[in-house]
Amino acid sequence: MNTTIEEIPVPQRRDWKELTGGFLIRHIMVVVMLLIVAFFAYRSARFATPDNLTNILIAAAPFALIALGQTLVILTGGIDLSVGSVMAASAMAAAWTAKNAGDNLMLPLLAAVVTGLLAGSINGLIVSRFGVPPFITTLGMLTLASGIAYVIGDGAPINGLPTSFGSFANTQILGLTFPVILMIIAILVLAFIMKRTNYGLRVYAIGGNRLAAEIAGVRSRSILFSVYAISGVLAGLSGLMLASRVITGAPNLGQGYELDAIAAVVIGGASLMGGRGTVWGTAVGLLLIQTINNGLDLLLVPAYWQSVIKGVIIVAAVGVDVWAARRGRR
Amino acid sequence: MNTTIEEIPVPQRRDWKELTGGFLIRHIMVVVMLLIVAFFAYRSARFATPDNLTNILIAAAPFALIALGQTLVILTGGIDLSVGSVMAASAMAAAWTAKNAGDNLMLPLLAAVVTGLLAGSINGLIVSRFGVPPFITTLGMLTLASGIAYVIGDGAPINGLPTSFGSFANTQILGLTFPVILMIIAILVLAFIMKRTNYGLRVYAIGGNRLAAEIAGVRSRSILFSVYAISGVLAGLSGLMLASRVITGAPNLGQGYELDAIAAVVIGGASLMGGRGTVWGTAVGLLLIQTINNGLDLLLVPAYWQSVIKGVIIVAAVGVDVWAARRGRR
Amino acid sequence: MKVSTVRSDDSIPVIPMLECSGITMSFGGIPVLRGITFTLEPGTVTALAGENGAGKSTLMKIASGQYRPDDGEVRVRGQHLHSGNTQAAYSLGVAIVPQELASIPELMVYENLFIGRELRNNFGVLDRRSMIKAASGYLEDFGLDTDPKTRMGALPVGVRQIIEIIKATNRGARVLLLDEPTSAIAEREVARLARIVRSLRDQGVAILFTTHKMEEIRAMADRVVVLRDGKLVSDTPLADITDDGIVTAMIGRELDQLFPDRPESGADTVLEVDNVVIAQGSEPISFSVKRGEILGLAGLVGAGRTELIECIYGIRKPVSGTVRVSGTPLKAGAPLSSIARKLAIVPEDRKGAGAVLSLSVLDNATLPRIAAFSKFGIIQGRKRRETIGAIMKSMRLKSDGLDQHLENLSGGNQQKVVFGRWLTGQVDALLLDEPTRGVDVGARSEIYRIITELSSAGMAVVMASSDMPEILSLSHRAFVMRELGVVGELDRAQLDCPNVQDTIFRLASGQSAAPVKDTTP
Amino acid sequence: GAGDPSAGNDNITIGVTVYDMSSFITQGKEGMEAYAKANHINLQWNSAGGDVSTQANQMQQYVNSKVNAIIIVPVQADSLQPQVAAAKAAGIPVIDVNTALSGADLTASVQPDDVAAGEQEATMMVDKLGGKGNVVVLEGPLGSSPQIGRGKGIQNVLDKNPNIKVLAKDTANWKRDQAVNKMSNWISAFKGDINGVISQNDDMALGAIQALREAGVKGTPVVGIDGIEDGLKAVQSGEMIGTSLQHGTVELATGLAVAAKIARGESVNKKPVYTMPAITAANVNDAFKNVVTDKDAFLKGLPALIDDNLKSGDIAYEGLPGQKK
Ligand SMILES: Nc1ncnc2c1ncn2[C@@H]1O[C@H](COP(=O)(O)OP(=O)(O)OP(=O)(O)O)[C@@H](O)[C@H]1O
Ligand SMILES: Nc1ncnc2c1ncn2[C@@H]1O[C@H](COP(=O)(O)OP(=O)(O)OP(=O)(O)O)[C@@H](O)[C@H]1O
Ligand SMILES: [Mg+2]
Ligand SMILES: [Mg+2]
Repeated sequence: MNTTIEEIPVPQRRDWKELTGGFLIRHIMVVVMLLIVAFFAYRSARFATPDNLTNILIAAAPFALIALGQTLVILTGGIDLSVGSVMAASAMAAAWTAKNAGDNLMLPLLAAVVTGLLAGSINGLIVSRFGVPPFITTLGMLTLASGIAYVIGDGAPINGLPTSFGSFANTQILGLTFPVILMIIAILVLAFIMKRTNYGLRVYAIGGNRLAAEIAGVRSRSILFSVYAISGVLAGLSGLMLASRVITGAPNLGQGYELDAIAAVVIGGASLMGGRGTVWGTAVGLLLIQTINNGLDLLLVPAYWQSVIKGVIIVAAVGVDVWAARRGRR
Repeated sequence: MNTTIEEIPVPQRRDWKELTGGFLIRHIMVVVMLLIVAFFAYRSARFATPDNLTNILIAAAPFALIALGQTLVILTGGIDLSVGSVMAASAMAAAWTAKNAGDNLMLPLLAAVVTGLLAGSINGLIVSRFGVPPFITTLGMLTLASGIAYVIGDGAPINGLPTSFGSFANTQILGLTFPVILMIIAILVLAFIMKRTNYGLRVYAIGGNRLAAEIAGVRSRSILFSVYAISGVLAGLSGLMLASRVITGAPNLGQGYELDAIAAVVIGGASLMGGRGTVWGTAVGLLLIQTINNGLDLLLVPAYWQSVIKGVIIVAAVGVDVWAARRGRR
Repeated sequence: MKVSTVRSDDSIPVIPMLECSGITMSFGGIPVLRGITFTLEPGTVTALAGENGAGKSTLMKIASGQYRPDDGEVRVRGQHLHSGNTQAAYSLGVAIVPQELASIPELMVYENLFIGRELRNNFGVLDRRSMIKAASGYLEDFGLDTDPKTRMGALPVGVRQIIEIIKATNRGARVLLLDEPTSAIAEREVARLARIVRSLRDQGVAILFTTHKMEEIRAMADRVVVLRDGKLVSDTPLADITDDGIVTAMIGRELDQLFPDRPESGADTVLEVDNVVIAQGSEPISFSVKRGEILGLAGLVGAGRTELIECIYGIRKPVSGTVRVSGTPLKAGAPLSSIARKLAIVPEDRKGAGAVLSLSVLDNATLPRIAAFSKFGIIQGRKRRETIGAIMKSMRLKSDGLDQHLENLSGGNQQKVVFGRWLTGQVDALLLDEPTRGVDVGARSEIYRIITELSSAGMAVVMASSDMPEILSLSHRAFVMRELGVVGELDRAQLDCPNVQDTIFRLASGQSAAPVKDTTP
Repeated sequence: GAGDPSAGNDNITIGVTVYDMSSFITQGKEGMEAYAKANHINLQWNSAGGDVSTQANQMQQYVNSKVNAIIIVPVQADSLQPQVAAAKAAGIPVIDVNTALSGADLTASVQPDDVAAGEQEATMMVDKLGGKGNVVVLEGPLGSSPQIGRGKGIQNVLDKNPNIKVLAKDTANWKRDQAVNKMSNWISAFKGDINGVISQNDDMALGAIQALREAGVKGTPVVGIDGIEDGLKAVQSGEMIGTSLQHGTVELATGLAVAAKIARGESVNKKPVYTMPAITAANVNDAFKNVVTDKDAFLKGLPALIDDNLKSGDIAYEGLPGQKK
């Protein structure tokens, strides 16, 4: 949303008290997150156990990959609605390959990555070359990829996969399953890229003002293309992880994940107008959502009441953030 | 009319070819639509029959109401992701009332409208007062309203409704069912409001530049509030129509409709940045989508191939539109 | 001529830095450029002059690869510029400061300065420290003490424009295009810009700039190219043409007088500003403006003129104090009530606060007084067309008609709409913030005429401006502002003093509490 | 019911609208196609993608194009009354298959006994636990007719066994990936207290098994319903104590057979009930053959089997050990 009268900055001096308050306010989402954690820990003795924290991380992992890709896309001022379906299509492609390739693990991996890359590249191409709005491009891809997912399975899930297909998601390294490790690596790598490389800076620049970036010699098309491609590949991997965890290929896998991924990014402080947001913010946003999911399950709240509560918390959290941002600015 | 202003560079002679070409290009979406109609008419003898055209209109009606509300919201630069769930919540509220109020038809109607109004007003309040981004606000409402829909039915659909509940959607006037008439009226009224009234101009102004509009005396908060409220009420009515058509209250009714509604608006030429778009455009967009749905069903294309085709057509149609807009500009 | 970087032995002719040949361009069938041909030699500064809408910005956009012309070719240092490709232009060494500023609001100042040519350390990782250090240096060269780690969007337009100039001039560009680089900055910065332009010229850079101010053309250019209605009507060394000659070439007729005579101000007070404190800790401001009086506000960038105007109109809530129009206090933070009290504003930031670019001329002009054009909320089409058509005609708006979207109008013409939309009803007090930013001489004299006419009809005017002649010639009285407070007041007699500019500058920069009162002749 | 009076083997057209594509429906489609080919039936097939109103549109289209009968596998249990009425008015018989369209006036109905299936799986669990222990229940999408029916069956059995305690019960929307997270969280919440998992379908049961495996919990019995490939495998491997076979191929083809016979004016049982056979370690290998390994052969014999079944009355019969003709 564009500026309003209230957002016109007021010039003011700051004293120390304000500065420390400023720190909390600037990281209000972390504070919200901690409050929620504290609440659940208080209500359920089982919440703050290592096992349960592992649960949260495992549930967060596939979701984290798409939220990270989404972060890049949103930073450029775009949106990728297709991630959920691309997950499904990639999972189906991987499952189909696994079914037909036997115990070779490289082939399903390749199938998932290639499917994701393909879908992402088509998105990227259409957005960057033909200037079709990202919302429509990726909505089209959402529909298309979900169709493809069914086409691959001829309308049905792919069952009867070899057990080896489960090793992508269920292999443990240092006590963490592979998706969790992948999530941690992806967060670290992307945080580094976005903060410390000129690629990252250029992504921000394009989202902030594409023309300005172009005039300054930034190849906006290649960069735009790349963020969708990255988002696609991450969705592909995420789909594979999800399918591998339960050793099946389901064409409706990941349905609706896109909205949760976008919510995570926005809760993390990114602006859908582009140019503002961080990888760490997204990480906090997605942990927030997953913690709520997990905590409400532990408290045995029925699914539909969970919806009600989750809706309220998401809006309230972002509301607090908006309020803090306004306060912080003046 | 006295629009001539000194020094207007007299447009160079335009020959007929250019004029007609210009017209076609400016209304490219209508051309695309006609091509699709022609294709279906050619492939299926059933397509261009009055019965089938009525079918398309009936299918379009509930969808039209939410797409119209969405148009207003998108014109202000916002988005309403909650319409699908609000439909469900309203339908459930209406069904619950019908079940308990017997044959009184006013009460279910009231229940649906009030539910929609309430949800829309909450959206409007949060967006306009607290400045929470519309995407998040309405995503929260999506989750919340869908939870509420289940809560109303205590986790289940409401069955065994009196047949009179069907009269909202199945009553015929002048050979058209009531939802179709409602759709036509809604299109005409909203087109008039957006084109010819202060209110319409203000909506466009806010979407174009909220600060500038405020400085020019537009009360942006009330206007913002109102578009979400209108969208909510229309979603409420739409939910009622849908439930009445099939005489059931289903908590998952309207699921995913929001994306199709947004697609209709964008296909109709609106910009998600706000300030650009028309009610007529939306009407064309939604007829396009419904025609594709109907035509593919008639050709017995399997559902998943339908997805694939629909995804491609949506992107291609908007792609053509973008191309035409670029050409038209020079 | 200095051609340090290009071989200049007699056998090989100097390769021009930029050649435009036969550039033709039209928007929606309406020609904007009609066969423009000219060349920029290395080590020269060329001014591109022309009325609003003459096609200057369009030409620059083509030269920098943003637009693809319908016909014609651009060559940079002898190489064909693949049109519609900004990156190609950039890599051929073309830099541009566009008219609508191309800053990236969410990035910090130093990031803006280095985007596209970031400094990296040996590991290929961004070297932020070096960039910040270099950026501070650049800013200092321009006399800015802004922290390079400030968010760009938090800075006022003037500062942003300077940073844009710094950005474009520090990239080793061979061709530098400056589209109205001085529209938002004050004289001190203009002088710095002139110095930088000269030093770049001496390094062999070819520079093309546009401005609506004759003094700047005189101060910086070697040559002037004049466009009129998309045609190149004059291309001469500056020495061979007079100011009047340029103006005549631009507007196709002679301009009689830029500043009209000032009418007498009236007796009754219209606008009262009572102890308004703009921000915590700033000095309270009190004054009143009479009917027919024009009050000028002078000051350097960031002095708080814009804030004061915003406080008066009610866009910004002051810390304390009240504003009264004809005795009635205004509600702070409610522009609608200000409009009802017959207050009008022309904001500084046209794109951000003045115009709704996606709306038509007609709609923009209707917006503030919409009630006057409607019955029961329904707009009366004919009435509004007639009223607004007449006003826009009186303002000599150059457009394809009232339905043209504002975004397709040249900057100066947009300004006319933002101004003209208030003329549909009575205005008691008019607040102007840089009213002629980006407006050509012809239109400027129109706007001056309108301001004086309106004031003579009884309107009180408060006008913030960085254009010194504007303040000096139009105001009955002027305030000098510094640090969100008023630091000096000059009456008409003092404004006529020959050393008044110096006095204002010293007041504004806080150099000395120069004796103001005793300069009366 | 009304119908095309020209009996015999003339070509007839039957319109089918299914709630969505699922493995069950895909299986069923193969069965229907096999039966249609053998009986001169022209099948028109549309899927509603989980949306009632799309299904209403498809009904309307079939009515407009005057098919000889409509088979509906409804999205929503109690819905489409006006559309069924419109079909009836046009003289077209409507048959609901797999999921009930209560409230509407249907020509015939081919339905599974979901209550019995729920009772069957709950009984397996109760027997396994010796009538005492804590269970969790994974449900289908709330309000779907199988969820209601199976839930009722489970409840019937649990009511008779007060020593079986339900620790938690919630929906995982038939999905494996949702079930695995839900189950993981329940394992966190109840640690070692969960003695058994009753899942309303196999997919969710398989998700639960995965969650148990991840938590390192061994030997917790799990039951499901449907007999999908992976479910049958899990029964073979002992990870599931049993399931109930709802063989889409048989069930949907039976629906088509009933529709065709009505359209041709032949006499037929209009309310046959599909009672899902229990699948346990004892008969799982035979079931696996019919469903997976020898599918092609099974499809070949299907048209004859269906016609036989309709005569005998047990439409779920497919020659598994434990089934009687
Ligand atoms: N995108 C566009 N679509 C249609 N018309 C346009 C567009 N951009 C510019 N024009 C028209 O082209 C003409 C030239 O515009 P341009 O911006 O080049 O003028 P200018 O000389 O830079 O004026 P100014 O001094 O006001 O900046 C104007 O009449 C304007 O209305
Ligand atoms: N160099 C700077 N760096 C950071 N902030 C600045 C700088 N210059 C000004 N500001 C901030 O901008 C605010 C107001 O600037 P603004 O442009 O509104 O003032 P102004 O007097 O209207 O100047 P002008 O109209 O000439 O731009 C000041 O209060 C100051 O805090
Ligand atoms: Mg210009
Ligand atoms: Mg200012």
